[in-house]
Amino acid sequence: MTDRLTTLRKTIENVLPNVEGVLALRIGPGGITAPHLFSKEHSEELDKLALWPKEPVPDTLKIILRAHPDAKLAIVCRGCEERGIVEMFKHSQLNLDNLTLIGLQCEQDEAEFCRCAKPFTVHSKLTVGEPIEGVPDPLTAKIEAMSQPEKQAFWKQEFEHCIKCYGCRNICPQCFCNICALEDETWVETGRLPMPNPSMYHMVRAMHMTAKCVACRECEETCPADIPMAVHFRLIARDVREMFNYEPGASMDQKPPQLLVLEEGEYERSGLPH
Amino acid sequence: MKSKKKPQERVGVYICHCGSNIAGVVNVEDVSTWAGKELEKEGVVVARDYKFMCSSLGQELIEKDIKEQGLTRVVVAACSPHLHEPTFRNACSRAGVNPYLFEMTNIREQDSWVTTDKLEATKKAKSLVSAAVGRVVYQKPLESLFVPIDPNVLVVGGGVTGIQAALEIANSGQHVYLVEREPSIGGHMAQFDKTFPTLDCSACILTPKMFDAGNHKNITMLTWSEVEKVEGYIGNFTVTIRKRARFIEESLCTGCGVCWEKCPKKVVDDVFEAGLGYRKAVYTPFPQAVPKYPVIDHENCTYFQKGTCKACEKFCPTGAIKFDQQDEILTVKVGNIILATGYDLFDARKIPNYGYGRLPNVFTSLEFERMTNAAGPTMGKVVLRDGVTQPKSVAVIHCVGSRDKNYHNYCSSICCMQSLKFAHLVKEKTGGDVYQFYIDMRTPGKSYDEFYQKIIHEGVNMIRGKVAEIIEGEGGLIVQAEDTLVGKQRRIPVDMVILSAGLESRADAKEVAQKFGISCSADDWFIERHPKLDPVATMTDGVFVAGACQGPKDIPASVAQGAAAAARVLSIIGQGEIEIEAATAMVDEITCVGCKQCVASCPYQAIQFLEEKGKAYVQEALCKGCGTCVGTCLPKSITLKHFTDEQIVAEMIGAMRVMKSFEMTEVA
Amino acid sequence: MYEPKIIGFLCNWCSYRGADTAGMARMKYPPNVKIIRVPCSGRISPELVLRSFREGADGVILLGCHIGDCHYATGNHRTAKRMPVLKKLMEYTGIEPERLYINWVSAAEGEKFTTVIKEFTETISALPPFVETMK
Amino acid sequence: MIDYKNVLTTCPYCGTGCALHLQVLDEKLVGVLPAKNHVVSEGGLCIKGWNVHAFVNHPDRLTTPLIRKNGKLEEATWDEALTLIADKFGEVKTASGPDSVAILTSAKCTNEENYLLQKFARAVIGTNNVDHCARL
Repeated sequence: MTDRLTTLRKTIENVLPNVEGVLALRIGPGGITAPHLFSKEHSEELDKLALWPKEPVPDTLKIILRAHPDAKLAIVCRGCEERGIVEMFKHSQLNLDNLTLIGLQCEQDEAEFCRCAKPFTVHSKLTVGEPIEGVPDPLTAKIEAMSQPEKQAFWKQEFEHCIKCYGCRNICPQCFCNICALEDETWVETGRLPMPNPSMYHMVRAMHMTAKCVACRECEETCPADIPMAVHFRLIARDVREMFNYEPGASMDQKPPQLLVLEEGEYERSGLPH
Repeated sequence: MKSKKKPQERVGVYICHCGSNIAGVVNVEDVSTWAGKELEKEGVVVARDYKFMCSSLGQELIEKDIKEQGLTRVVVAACSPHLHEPTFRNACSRAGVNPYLFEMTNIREQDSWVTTDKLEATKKAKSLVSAAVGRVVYQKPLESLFVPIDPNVLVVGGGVTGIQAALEIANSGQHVYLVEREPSIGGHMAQFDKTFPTLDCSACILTPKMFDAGNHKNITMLTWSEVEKVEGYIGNFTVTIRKRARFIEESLCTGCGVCWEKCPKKVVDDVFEAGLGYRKAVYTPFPQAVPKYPVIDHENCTYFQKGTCKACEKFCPTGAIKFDQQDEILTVKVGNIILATGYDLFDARKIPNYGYGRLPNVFTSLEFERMTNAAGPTMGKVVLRDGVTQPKSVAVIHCVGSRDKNYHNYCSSICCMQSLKFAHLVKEKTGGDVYQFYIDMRTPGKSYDEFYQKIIHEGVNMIRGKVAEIIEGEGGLIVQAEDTLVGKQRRIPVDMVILSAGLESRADAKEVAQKFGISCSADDWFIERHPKLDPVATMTDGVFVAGACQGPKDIPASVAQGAAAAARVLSIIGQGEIEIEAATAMVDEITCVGCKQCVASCPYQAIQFLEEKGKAYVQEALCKGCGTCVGTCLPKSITLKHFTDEQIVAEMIGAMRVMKSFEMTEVA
Repeated sequence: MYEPKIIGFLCNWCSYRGADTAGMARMKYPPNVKIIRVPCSGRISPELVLRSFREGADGVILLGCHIGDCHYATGNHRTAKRMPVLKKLMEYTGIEPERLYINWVSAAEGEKFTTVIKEFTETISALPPFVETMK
Repeated sequence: MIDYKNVLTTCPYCGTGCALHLQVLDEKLVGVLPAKNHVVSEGGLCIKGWNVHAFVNHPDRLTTPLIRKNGKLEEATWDEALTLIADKFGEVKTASGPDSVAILTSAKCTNEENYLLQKFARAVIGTNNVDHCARL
């Protein structure tokens, strides 16, 4: 069995002639990796192809598509990134006809690093590596098990660390608005650090991630204050799944539930008064 | 980054005493003095209290201040805005302030009448006034939009309801497109023999109306046609209609009937004759059909299926048969739409213990209607399935599929009277015994109960009880039921059973509702705007419902609704143009990211997606101003006029500020 | 004992009229709730609720037409789907989810309105002031 | 042909030395991406780092020195500007002695630039009045 890197390189080589470029990771100067657009003109660059650390490749795709909306590209995506792309498609941010998905299956240690429940792709026609099962998320479980005052104290402390770099928003593949509500004084107070509690920034962002977060954990990764914000998104994602039977990125045509009318049984599961 | 600067406005605040209704509990003088002082920095330049703000003197007070003090915003604290908001908006308007720059806060129904403690009530009034002042400075002038009304009308469904609506409108001089999916108009009523309680002949009263509709210069009849797509909004609908190929050139056909006489192919007619009779492959459903042109039934025509025959073409004296005719797609522009799509009959096969479909001599109500019709398959003779034997005893079972939690919970409303009519017809035609099995007898209608009394006197056996089962036995059928009045099980042998099947919504009602942008109830009946006060309008302006598509009803009620819907439409046409809600939603094209979330969330399909721009767009004429899209839009690109985020937030902060200040003084 | 500060978002067609009905029947309830009239409960975005807490509200109550009776057909369906998620988020961040209450009150239900307001005010009174818990 | 590249660089704003990639699309600076496996910043950036690309093509950015003439700022060449600065420093030093001048260096400068500035203060101006914004 050949390793994933070799197989991926071969897959990209096969795809390259048919597309304008393939987005994947490349080892740059000083061993620093970054998303890169591999092209057939410079296929020798594939020597520098990398797999890890996971980088926000869909974010780079977003930037390229803004300038080249009709570009025919391929992208190497892990399970979470594939879900991100599906959600971008569902929000009319890209055209899947022009995009070849090369699915990269995560390995055990990678999945454990991300505490990922779905470290595999489902839509990609081309795949590299063997899909593995999801792993548990001990951090989320630990925080959820806290009592209400403990949670309050925990999050107060975490949010006090926030330096409001907006990095979690910038790096999120699902944050594609031109103007962001988080920059609007109506919702997020300006000029105060540590930000007042409860944090409007984090609460509003968590609400905006409802039925959108694909659990890629890029936000946590980039956070200079190490705030485990994806815990919120994951807990809410679980509730949305249980109440409305919806999972972001799982299906190409299912619409986010909060936009639609109530279906049979949904009201009963929502916990609202009868 | 959006940075918000507070607008500088000159606000007038008016506190109403409402006699002692408010002043008896709230210290109104205190509130107005307080507002003049404490809310000065919020822009309040005048604060007054007055005995009755809604009186002409009260209104003049506002108008005078607007003119003399140069007020740009007005706040009235009085009763519910549902009572007097229009009054004060008009007063502002008269004095030159846009009515949307007025805000009303409710210190009567929601303060003085519900609060016991006078001090608390006064404090609440202050925070409500502060909230209103906070909001009013952010309010923007709005102008109502007027759209012209296209006077043409679309009526969908050519039953008696649709015919009535179409005739009313056409007689007033407006043009109607009447769309019917069957080959002829007439609907269910054309299938009936007699109508209750007068027992007049159904055809005799319907045919003249059908004829009038068919020959009316203002009615374009589109039978054998279906609506495919509806776009636009009140006054400006564009409707796409598929006119299915009849394979008959209408301009040449005289309706002579030679084609169906010569057609060799006999087909069971399970639409008009309810499966009891036959028709040909080229046919009109019944002799009085309007229009008179037949259709060729593609599925059963020998030529279409096997490639030879063409007998009709050979004998047609005018050469009207056109085998190569294609479906036609028509696009019509109309200003209003009336849906009169009627009902389907409950399928009695769904109740296996009644044996319909298995036991030959169990008939449905519609089958019996055809049987008693003089023009029907048995020439009006009441006979068993063998076509010859006259039944000596007949059972009529009420509430088949209705008032039954396994099928439909609702009462189908017409079955009691229909069943009594059947009893009379059986008695009249056979003289046999009739047993009526009913749950409750419901005869609320003019002369309906008199009819019931008359039937009882004809010697019909009434048994109060739901039939458990119908089985074969004793040379016929046995009806098993509990007679709840005597508390005994009854087994009644009969020759024939008639199931008075309930009415249900059309199988495609949901699809149709979606097409026209209206909603369905849990049972798929179309939902009216208000069950009592607006029974024929829908939540979509310009789309009306009439007749049984809105819920089970008898002929008089259907006809009344048809006429009512026509009157509503004519009143709109008479206005020439229609005012549209001013407080609609609006998309900021610069910030819209084109994610289409709002499009999916709008209850009215009022948001369009402009593909070429990649932006959402609110069709103002369709928008009702609910603001659901605003709650959905993540970059806050959609604003609901008059209920903007900054207005609501300012109102909330206005109330909170005062509540917090009281808290502080109390602690001190 | 403190006086809780409560913001009520009421839809214009059912719940606001329900509050009027309570008033017309002279039913008494605590004065803590300050009502803000909105066209439909669907208009209320989670941001508005959060901002109310941010301004120091101890509780937020959101009332709309009964499901199926919405003046805008299905506007309140969106409320019923959005707000439970917000309540969950509040729970996960350690804010008592009972500080946000959603219910349906028709124009005729003055009595239900009064009961709902009384009960909600009691619930909030039993909790510490919101700003204290956030300190 | 889509020309996309990442240019690895160091954030110019403070002394921390966060690494970042400048995202260059079709010869235009379009964004910033933190460098995940860089030892200093480990994929994090502050709000300034996240927006370093914003000033480069900003219309308000100064591209030449400005000299105030008759109360109005006017564009000038570097020669003019440097000559003016040297003249003014000379005047001050002659009139009030070298300690009337102080030099404040910056965390935005590189090590080498900071070395040069203290050399300039001590050897050219002749003062020990050197300080730095990150001296805490």
